[in-house]
Amino acid sequence: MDLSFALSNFLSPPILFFFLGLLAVLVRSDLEIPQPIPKFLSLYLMLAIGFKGGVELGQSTPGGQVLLTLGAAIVMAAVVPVYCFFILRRRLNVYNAAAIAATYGSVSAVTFVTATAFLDQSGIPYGGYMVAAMALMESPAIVVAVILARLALSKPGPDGTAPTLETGWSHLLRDAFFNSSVFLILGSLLVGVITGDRGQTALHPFTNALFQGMLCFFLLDMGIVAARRLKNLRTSGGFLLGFAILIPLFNALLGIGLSRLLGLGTGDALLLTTLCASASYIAVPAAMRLALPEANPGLSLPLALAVTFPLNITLGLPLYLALIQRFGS
Amino acid sequence: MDLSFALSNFLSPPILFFFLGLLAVLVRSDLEIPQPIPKFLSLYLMLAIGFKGGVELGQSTPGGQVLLTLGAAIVMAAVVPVYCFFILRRRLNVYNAAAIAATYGSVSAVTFVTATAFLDQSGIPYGGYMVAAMALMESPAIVVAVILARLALSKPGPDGTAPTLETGWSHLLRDAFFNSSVFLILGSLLVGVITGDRGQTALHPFTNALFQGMLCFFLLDMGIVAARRLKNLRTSGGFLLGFAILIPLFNALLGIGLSRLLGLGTGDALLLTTLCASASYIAVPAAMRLALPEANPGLSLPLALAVTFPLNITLGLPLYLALIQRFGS
Amino acid sequence: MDLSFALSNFLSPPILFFFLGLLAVLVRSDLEIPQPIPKFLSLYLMLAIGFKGGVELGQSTPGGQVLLTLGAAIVMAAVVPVYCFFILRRRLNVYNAAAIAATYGSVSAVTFVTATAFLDQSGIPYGGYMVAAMALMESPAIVVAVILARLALSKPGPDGTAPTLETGWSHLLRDAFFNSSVFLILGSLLVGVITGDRGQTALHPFTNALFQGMLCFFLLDMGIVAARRLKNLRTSGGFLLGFAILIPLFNALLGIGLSRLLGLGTGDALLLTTLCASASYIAVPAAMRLALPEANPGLSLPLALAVTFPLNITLGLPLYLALIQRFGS
Amino acid sequence: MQAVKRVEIVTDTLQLDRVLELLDKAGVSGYTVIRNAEGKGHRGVRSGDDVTRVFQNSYILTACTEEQLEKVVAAVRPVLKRVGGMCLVSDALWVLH
Amino acid sequence: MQAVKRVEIVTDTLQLDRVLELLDKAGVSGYTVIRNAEGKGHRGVRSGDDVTRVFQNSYILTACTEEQLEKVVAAVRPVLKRVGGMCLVSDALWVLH
Amino acid sequence: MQAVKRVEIVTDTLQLDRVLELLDKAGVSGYTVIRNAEGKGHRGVRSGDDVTRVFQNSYILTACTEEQLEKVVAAVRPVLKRVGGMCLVSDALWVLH
Ligand SMILES: Nc1ncnc2c1ncn2[C@@H]1O[C@H](COP(=O)(O)O)[C@@H](O)[C@H]1O
Ligand SMILES: Nc1ncnc2c1ncn2[C@@H]1O[C@H](COP(=O)(O)O)[C@@H](O)[C@H]1O
Ligand SMILES: Nc1ncnc2c1ncn2[C@@H]1O[C@H](COP(=O)(O)O)[C@@H](O)[C@H]1O
Ligand code: NA
Ligand code: NA
Ligand code: NA
Repeated sequence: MDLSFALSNFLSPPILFFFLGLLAVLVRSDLEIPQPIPKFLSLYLMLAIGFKGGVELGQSTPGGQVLLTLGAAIVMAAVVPVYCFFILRRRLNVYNAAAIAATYGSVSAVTFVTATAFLDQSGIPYGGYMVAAMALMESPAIVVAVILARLALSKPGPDGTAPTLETGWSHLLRDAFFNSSVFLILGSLLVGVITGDRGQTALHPFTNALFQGMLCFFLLDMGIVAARRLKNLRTSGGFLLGFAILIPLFNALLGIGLSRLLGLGTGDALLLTTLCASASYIAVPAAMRLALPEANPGLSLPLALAVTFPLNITLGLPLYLALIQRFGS
Repeated sequence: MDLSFALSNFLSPPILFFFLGLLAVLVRSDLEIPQPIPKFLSLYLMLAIGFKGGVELGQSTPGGQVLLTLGAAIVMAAVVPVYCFFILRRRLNVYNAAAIAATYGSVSAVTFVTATAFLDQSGIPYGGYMVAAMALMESPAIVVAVILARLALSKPGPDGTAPTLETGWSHLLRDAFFNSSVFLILGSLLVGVITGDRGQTALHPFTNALFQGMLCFFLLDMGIVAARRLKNLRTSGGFLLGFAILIPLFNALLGIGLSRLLGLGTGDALLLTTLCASASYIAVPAAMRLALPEANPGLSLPLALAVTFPLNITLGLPLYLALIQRFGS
Repeated sequence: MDLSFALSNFLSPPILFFFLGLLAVLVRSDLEIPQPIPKFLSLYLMLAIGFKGGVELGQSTPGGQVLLTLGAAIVMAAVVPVYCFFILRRRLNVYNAAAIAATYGSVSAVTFVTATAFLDQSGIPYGGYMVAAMALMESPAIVVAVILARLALSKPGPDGTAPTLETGWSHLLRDAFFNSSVFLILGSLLVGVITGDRGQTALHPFTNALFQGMLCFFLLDMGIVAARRLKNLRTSGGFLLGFAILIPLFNALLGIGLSRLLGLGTGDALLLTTLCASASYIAVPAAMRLALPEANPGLSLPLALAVTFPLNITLGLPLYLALIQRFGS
Repeated sequence: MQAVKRVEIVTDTLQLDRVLELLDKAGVSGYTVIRNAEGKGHRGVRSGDDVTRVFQNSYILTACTEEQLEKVVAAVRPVLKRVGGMCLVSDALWVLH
Repeated sequence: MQAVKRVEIVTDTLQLDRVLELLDKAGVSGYTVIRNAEGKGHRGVRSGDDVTRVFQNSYILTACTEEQLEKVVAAVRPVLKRVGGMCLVSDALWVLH
Repeated sequence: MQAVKRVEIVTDTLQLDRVLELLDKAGVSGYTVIRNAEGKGHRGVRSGDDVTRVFQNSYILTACTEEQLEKVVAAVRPVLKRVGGMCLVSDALWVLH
């Protein structure tokens, strides 16, 4: 790994504020950012990243490669939960295996946003369509994981019971494809595409100039939340901890390979890789809580939030970039 | 109507985000902007519009025409509820007729703000004193409507009862003239007048550069809220629906005529017209809930919020502008 | 006092918005800024002031004088509560005397922030290390006041009882030194020092351009809150009112003398003086509520919030500046 | 522990100040208020996530003596009649301290 | 005043809509909801200050008749069994207005 | 359904962690907390819309057995005595699930 890249990432304001949040909990400071401020910051980040991506997308002439990349991204998001599910089934019941598989098959918008800030700082360009890729990768894992759970439950388990899933498909699909994060990102992207340069001029101070500051503020909160969840990890055991560290790395390698196959540029490759490596800790846990309430969110959330997320934004980004630059296109 | 104007309004970021909010509810997304974020955004918009208007006002030399316009605006705000009341009495009881009359006599600050954004985009100038006109038009309708209700109730109704109004006049006048919206707009206007250029330099990035972005965010929420109220319209019936569509248009025509009489420029005429056409869905419903609790806010709010507001900001603005440019000064 | 300075301070947007908040309560407007918006604004101000100070500090070469100033600041923060305690003991019980002494020994971050805005407007430079001085002056008074209370309570009081303090020292020290305000200011300062110019470029629109606007918004709320607490003052009596007016002035004089001894420049001297004169109304009341729950926050808070704070930001700042310019270095 | 009457009132937040004033006049020793309550009743659904505040409820809990209860109920009933809301009375023991 | 059953339910906010639908079907005349409740129970600590909403509770209060009570309990029990939560029943008097 | 004691505590939010710790030690099976409660009592009006948190109350509800009740009351009473607050005890039925 190129050390200067790693260091410049570590010493960037967003990452430092994330560490500051972690530290606040470790020294038991009473620092906290009360709701709904973090919710506001995350809505802002999604609106801004969507809009910026849309403006950029509207200015480029998307060729076949863009469609291919979007398709590949969706396929990745549908395949990852399958092997995750079978790995997790070795130790966990159907519900928890499906919930965690969905978490790691889906993506984290904040990890993506941090990756774009990392690229901006490093002066590496990326395509606006990657924002669409992110939004499209959020939902498939939810549907795949529920299908897997349903199949597994249809044959009676070791305890002889075969509980049915209560929530109907229409509910599930709506929760998966119209959840607030997917909806706001794709919607803002559309506004960006439609309004183009004129929209950009009007919104630039809001969506661009403020972006880094709002991200710092939000990552300060993420640090606090992640540190609070750290203590839940004690109950997870070595198997899940190993899963939360190794699966993202494995998924990242798949992402790098895929990027190479698709012939993506460095920036786009890093974003796709980061998406593959990231795990959802907002949309998916909520959707799973509705579709599979028997699953324990106390298992999946600490892994995604307190292990995989910090790993990706601190070590992951420079590591993936170094690998892409060495082995990439 | 000049189609290019209509289209450029439809395709501006604020209006598109309003539609995005509507759509979120239609597809039953769980997107929502939790309180008090929308409250914060609306306080911001009032502070910013007030301050900007004040700075502008401080730099101009307000002549007699300004005072005349302010006076005419107040008269309009006092006259509109009178005929609205008698129209509404044909179908509604005294309480509901008075509450809806007050709603349509008063104004909507967000409609005004959207109109200024529309003018900015179209490159049409307008005077800072119009912000004062808006603030002064908020309260009279409340007082007039309560007087009308009191008069109507003093003669026994068809059911023989003559209930008295509970809240005293001092309460009512305070609620009308010092309500938070009037107070914040006029207060910020005063700060703008006093601090002038120096204030402007200090606050420009906050009150001006962010303005369009904050407006988009707020209109996204307004879209969600308006769509949620849409289903309440079923109980309103055709009479009230017609009222909510036709009265704003009629009031707009009065506004256009008045602007012509006063010899206002295009920008100021559009703002006055929009004020006449707009209906209050924040200050007035709250004041009516206190003064006339027998009125059902479930009737007045959906009309103002889910019919008149969308109508004004989407079709109304370009239509009024086209009419002003054809028949105006 | 130089009248033009006083006037230019009075007529600056932040102070005018503070008065607007006061006025809102006086005319009984329903204007309010609901929590957690004010909390968000105060977190923003601390993050921004810390970060800006850190960037500035990282660019200068801190000499021995800086360390001397920081040391002197800490000593002041530890000495002030001692004589305050003994003055207050003449009329109050141990608990209330200790709580108010801690309040006036500690500092108010918002007063400091308003002082920096005042200096910026007046074009007077100041050092980033003063932000560190502020953070370091928050905690000592808490510890000193609790020690004083403990000593006073160890000898039986007039009522023969000698209640013990419940909360342990480790809790107390943590509440004192890692409270959110100290932690966030010093943490952001560190981020500023580490990221320097690159961080500054990324965050400038957020931490600098927005600063005045966010301060105005926050002071609007402070005006409302201060005015609400004004009515609590009736129970305070003349002694406490006199204390809340005279002690800050006395502390300011000590601060001016100290600044002269240390040979500080005008800007740094004003900031140190303002810190000495200011009283904490956020961190200290909460810490005292935990350490000395017998103390009545209804006594200390109105004094700090509704008397000393307005006094310092309106008359204090220009007065202290005039004195420093006449008698200072 | 001392027997008290536990009175719960739900009504419009906009009417909160007036109801609390009535409780004070009825001589209760205190009350607890939770704002931002939502609900459904004869006037339909009232939920709080609104730009306006007219659909927001508040929940009030007051523990009072049997004698105060009558005054409280007499004071609150007309308000509930006029603006809507609910009032429940139950028995409880107050832990003296 | 009229004797009613006072039913308190605490469960996941994400399940709130479903529970309220069940109450409606059971025929209750109304209910009051307080969101943002935190708590602890068999599933451990659930506190609300989170980016995700999966650890947030809501508190529901409904006053109903004895007959409705059975329906309410029958409707709510399976949900609580599946997703967790608590349900308490007590006696109260409804102040008529 | 099983008979339980319904304990309601209102006290300073700043003291919340300590009170919950005491409840845990008293062995209760769970509790529900609503922050941002306001109120009035012997120490005057306490309302939450403040920059500081010293005037904010929290509301705690715990359902416990008769035996636990004694421990809970014994544990909570000194805190209420020192920092202020209220504690009510009433009867309820716990819906088993
Ligand atoms: N049966 C009930 N149980 C609990 N809360 C109720 C009930 N009926 C009404 N409420 C509450 O009282 C508010 C006003 O009721 P209403 O005036 O009937 O619309 C509702 O929005 C609910 O919050
Ligand atoms: N004994 C109890 N007293 C009060 N609230 C409880 C109790 N047990 C559970 N709860 C509430 O119900 C929620 C869900 O409980 P559980 O499903 O047992 O985890 C908890 O988070 C608490 O808010
Ligand atoms: N009689 C009462 N009924 C309901 N709540 C009360 C009562 N007395 C006190 N409280 C609550 O307990 C808090 C603290 O009370 P106190 O320590 O007496 O000031 C108050 O702010 C109220 O929220
Ligand atoms: Na993934
Ligand atoms: Na109007
Ligand atoms: Na001080």
